[in-house]
Amino acid sequence: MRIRLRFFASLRERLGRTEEVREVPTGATVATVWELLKRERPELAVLERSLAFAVAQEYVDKTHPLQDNDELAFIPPVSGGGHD
Amino acid sequence: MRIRLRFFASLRERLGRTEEVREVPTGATVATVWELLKRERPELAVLERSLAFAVAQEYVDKTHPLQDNDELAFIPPVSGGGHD
Amino acid sequence: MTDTQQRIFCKLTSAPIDLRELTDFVADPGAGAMTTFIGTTRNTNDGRQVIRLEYECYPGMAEKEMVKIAAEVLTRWPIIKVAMSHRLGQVDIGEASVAIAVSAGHRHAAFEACHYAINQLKETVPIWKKELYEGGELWIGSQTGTSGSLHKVQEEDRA
Amino acid sequence: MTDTQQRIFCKLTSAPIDLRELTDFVADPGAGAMTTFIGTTRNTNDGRQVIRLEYECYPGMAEKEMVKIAAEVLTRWPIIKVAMSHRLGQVDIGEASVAIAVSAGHRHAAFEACHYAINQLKETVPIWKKELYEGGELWIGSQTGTSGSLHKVQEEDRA
Repeated sequence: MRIRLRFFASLRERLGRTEEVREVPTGATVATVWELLKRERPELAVLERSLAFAVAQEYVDKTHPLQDNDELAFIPPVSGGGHD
Repeated sequence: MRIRLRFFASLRERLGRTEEVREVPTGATVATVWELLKRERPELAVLERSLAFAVAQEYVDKTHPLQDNDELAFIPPVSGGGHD
Repeated sequence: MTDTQQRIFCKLTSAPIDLRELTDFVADPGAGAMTTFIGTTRNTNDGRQVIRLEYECYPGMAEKEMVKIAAEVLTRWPIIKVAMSHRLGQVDIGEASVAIAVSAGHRHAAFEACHYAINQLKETVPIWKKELYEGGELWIGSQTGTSGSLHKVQEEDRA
Repeated sequence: MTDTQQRIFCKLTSAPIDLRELTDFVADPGAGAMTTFIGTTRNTNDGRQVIRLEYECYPGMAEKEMVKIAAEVLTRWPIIKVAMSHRLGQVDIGEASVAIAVSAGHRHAAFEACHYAINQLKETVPIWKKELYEGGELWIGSQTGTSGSLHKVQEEDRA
């Protein structure tokens, strides 16, 4: 199945791209995709602790099962607002 | 000695005046003047519980001794601000 | 940090309150947070249909008590500037009676200082409001109502 | 009381934030209190001389998360209306990054709801800021600094 991946902020800059579409096996979860990315880019492992995930623009945990055409976003620690 | 009395809000309306200058004996306190007013207008007694006093524009208690030319203000419960 | 007087703005005015005047005063390049409070005239109060409010103050003392509150919040919280403005005379429904603005490095102090300032203003500043409502008028905070039926002390939200 | 959607205003904008737009939205004849919060860009942060900030968001999800917060505060406190606006792109020193306005019958609820809304916004809304300072740049909230010497997670004031 096809999953659209979206990258923001520090992760976007590290990867040098804002999004990509990836083929993943049926039954894949958020964790499956994240492990795949880490295998390609081992330096991403340091983000593990602080990263959140959203599918269809809703926060999910790593065990969330993906469906064909899902949009999966990787969310670095958010920092909206001023210096307050 | 001469004391200027100032009246505000509900007390101003009850007395029908905003201020007056009164002769009081040396050694008079805020309480002395208040008792004098109550003697003249017994219906003021109901305000006793809620009234505050200021001399020279500073809150004082009833035992505060007055000096010649002091300004003594009778302060009904304050209610600045909106309906909040 | 500049001295205390330059960090305080207090005003009593019979003109409509201009929130922008207060936020402009407290704005500061070192501020990360600004909070404001605006107290307005509700169309109903305690079941009465309110027509308008009328404010009076003890001139001189009212300003002094406002400045005392401002100076106190500057010492109690790490805030940068504080501004407060209170209206006098007739205030129509929906219009602001009072506004307060506080700037600070961080938001927690800005919220606490602003909340404390309005609570104190309502406790200590010699300003009074008379509510004109359908059927009568009433000095809020006093026991006196011209309708003759209102004898309880008005309890404001002190929380 | 009108339905929830009519009591909420949320906006992401690359134009300067207009506080008046928010206070006009939340103004209501039934309101006795209005609180606002403005988060601004400080000239220093954690010892760094800040030049400016740059904000990006996850379009769509950022708006949804803002609306969720607004809807939550409407259920948790007796407030009338809530409005929030967050800026995107470049924001200079002293300019507002975010503003929130809340109207309520009474001030206590207005302060609490406004404070909660900004706390939640900083926790859950997918918006990120990059700080450009003298000597480098840094994604606040991340471990990545281009100066190579900044590896700690930035701790914001969560209080």
